[in-house]
Amino acid sequence: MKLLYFAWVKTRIGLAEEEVTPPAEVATVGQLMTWLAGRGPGYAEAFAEPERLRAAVNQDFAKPDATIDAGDEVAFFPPVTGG
Amino acid sequence: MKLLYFAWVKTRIGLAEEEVTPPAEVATVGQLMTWLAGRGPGYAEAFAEPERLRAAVNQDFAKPDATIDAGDEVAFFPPVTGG
Amino acid sequence: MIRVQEEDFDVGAELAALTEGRHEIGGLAVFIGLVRATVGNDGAPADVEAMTLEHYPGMTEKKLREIEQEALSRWPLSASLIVHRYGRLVPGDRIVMTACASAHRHAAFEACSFLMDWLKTKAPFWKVEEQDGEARWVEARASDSAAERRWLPSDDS
Amino acid sequence: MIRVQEEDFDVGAELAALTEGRHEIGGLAVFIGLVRATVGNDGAPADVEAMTLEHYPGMTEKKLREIEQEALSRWPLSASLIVHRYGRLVPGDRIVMTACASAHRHAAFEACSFLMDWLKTKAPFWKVEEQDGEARWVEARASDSAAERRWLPSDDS
Repeated sequence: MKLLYFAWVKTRIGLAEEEVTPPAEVATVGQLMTWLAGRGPGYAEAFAEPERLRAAVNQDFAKPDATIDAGDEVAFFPPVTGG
Repeated sequence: MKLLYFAWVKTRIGLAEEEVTPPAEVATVGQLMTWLAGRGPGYAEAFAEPERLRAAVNQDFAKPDATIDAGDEVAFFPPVTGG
Repeated sequence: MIRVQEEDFDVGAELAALTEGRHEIGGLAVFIGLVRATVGNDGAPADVEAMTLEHYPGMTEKKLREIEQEALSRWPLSASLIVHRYGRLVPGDRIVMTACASAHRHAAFEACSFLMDWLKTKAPFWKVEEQDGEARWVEARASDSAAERRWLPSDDS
Repeated sequence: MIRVQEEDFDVGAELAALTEGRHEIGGLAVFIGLVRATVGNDGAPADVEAMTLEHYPGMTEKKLREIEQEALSRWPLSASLIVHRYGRLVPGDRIVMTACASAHRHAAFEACSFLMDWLKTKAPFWKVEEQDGEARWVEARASDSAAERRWLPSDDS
């Protein structure tokens, strides 16, 4: 699974992207966030307030209950500020 | 009194502008239209349907009951189509 | 700022001049009116060869200034511009541009739309279209009067 | 048409290309977003030195295409354009332009306003402002979410 981080999520984690293989019980975006939060202090800080984060699965916005698969591209970021 | 004609009012009358001295009882835009309609066939045709015409007195839109004075600039034209 | 002119205008240059050094401006709404090749206002697919805009010099400038002032009094604009051409134009030619700059985009959009609506019914221009050698005066549209009334206070309409 | 690019764009040239030879177009509504010198979204009079736009390559293009398609499905447009920049910009720089061409001006205005409202909440861009050597991420605004909801069917809001 390819993960991408943007804006302050990226700066807190210290990575723009990475490949991960979460355990099989991580089946949704929300479960992935909980799992990632346990990977280290930067992750814990980035995912401390999940309600401040947004996610995309395969380049479409996704809610925490959206399901994820091993081959997905999943991105985490703050609410967008386009335009 | 200076009169100006625009669009098909001008082409029917055959004049873009002229100086006129209407009789003293011509005190409003509407009365001026009636008086002008009697000045010849082009005028009669131009003022045949007064409801299709608009007027301006001293470069502001004016209704038929607007009063006019000897020194005024009065214009007659169809509804405008700006923009 | 308002201008009435026979010659064409350069949209990019006009906008650059309007916003030059004005770093409080966050958004610029612009409208550009072009000569259509379809006859009249109903969009019938017949070819217009040219359109000539006649206007009332003096009154035109006065009305454009009044329309611009009305927009400036209704919305928090940093800058505004109306450029309106007259004379003979062919399909594709620019007729008019309105631009409104504001810190806030909805104010800029509304003010720009307002300028166009009021220009249609309050600026003394008349259009004559040429088709197959015939000249035809373009009639005012009821929909333009309706659009103008959108901006009146409700107790005034 | 949509484009995502680091370099500046030429508004006049973009509009000329959009309408070239399209003689059914009567009106062109355009919005240009500029970097403001005021911090954040509240317009406080403090100086922003620069703003850097980060985006999500791939998803950005996908979302811009979807937003444009939505506008094309809702209004009778002859042409449309979204150009959005990324990278480091300074006050006065152009960030984005949207343009909608239509035979009818109200359709062009509404569609152009819609594009901007949806870009604010659906295009994956993030802005970081530099002030006195400090970098600060710009937060999304509640007013932008409200503006996005203007365009939802009433049973969906």
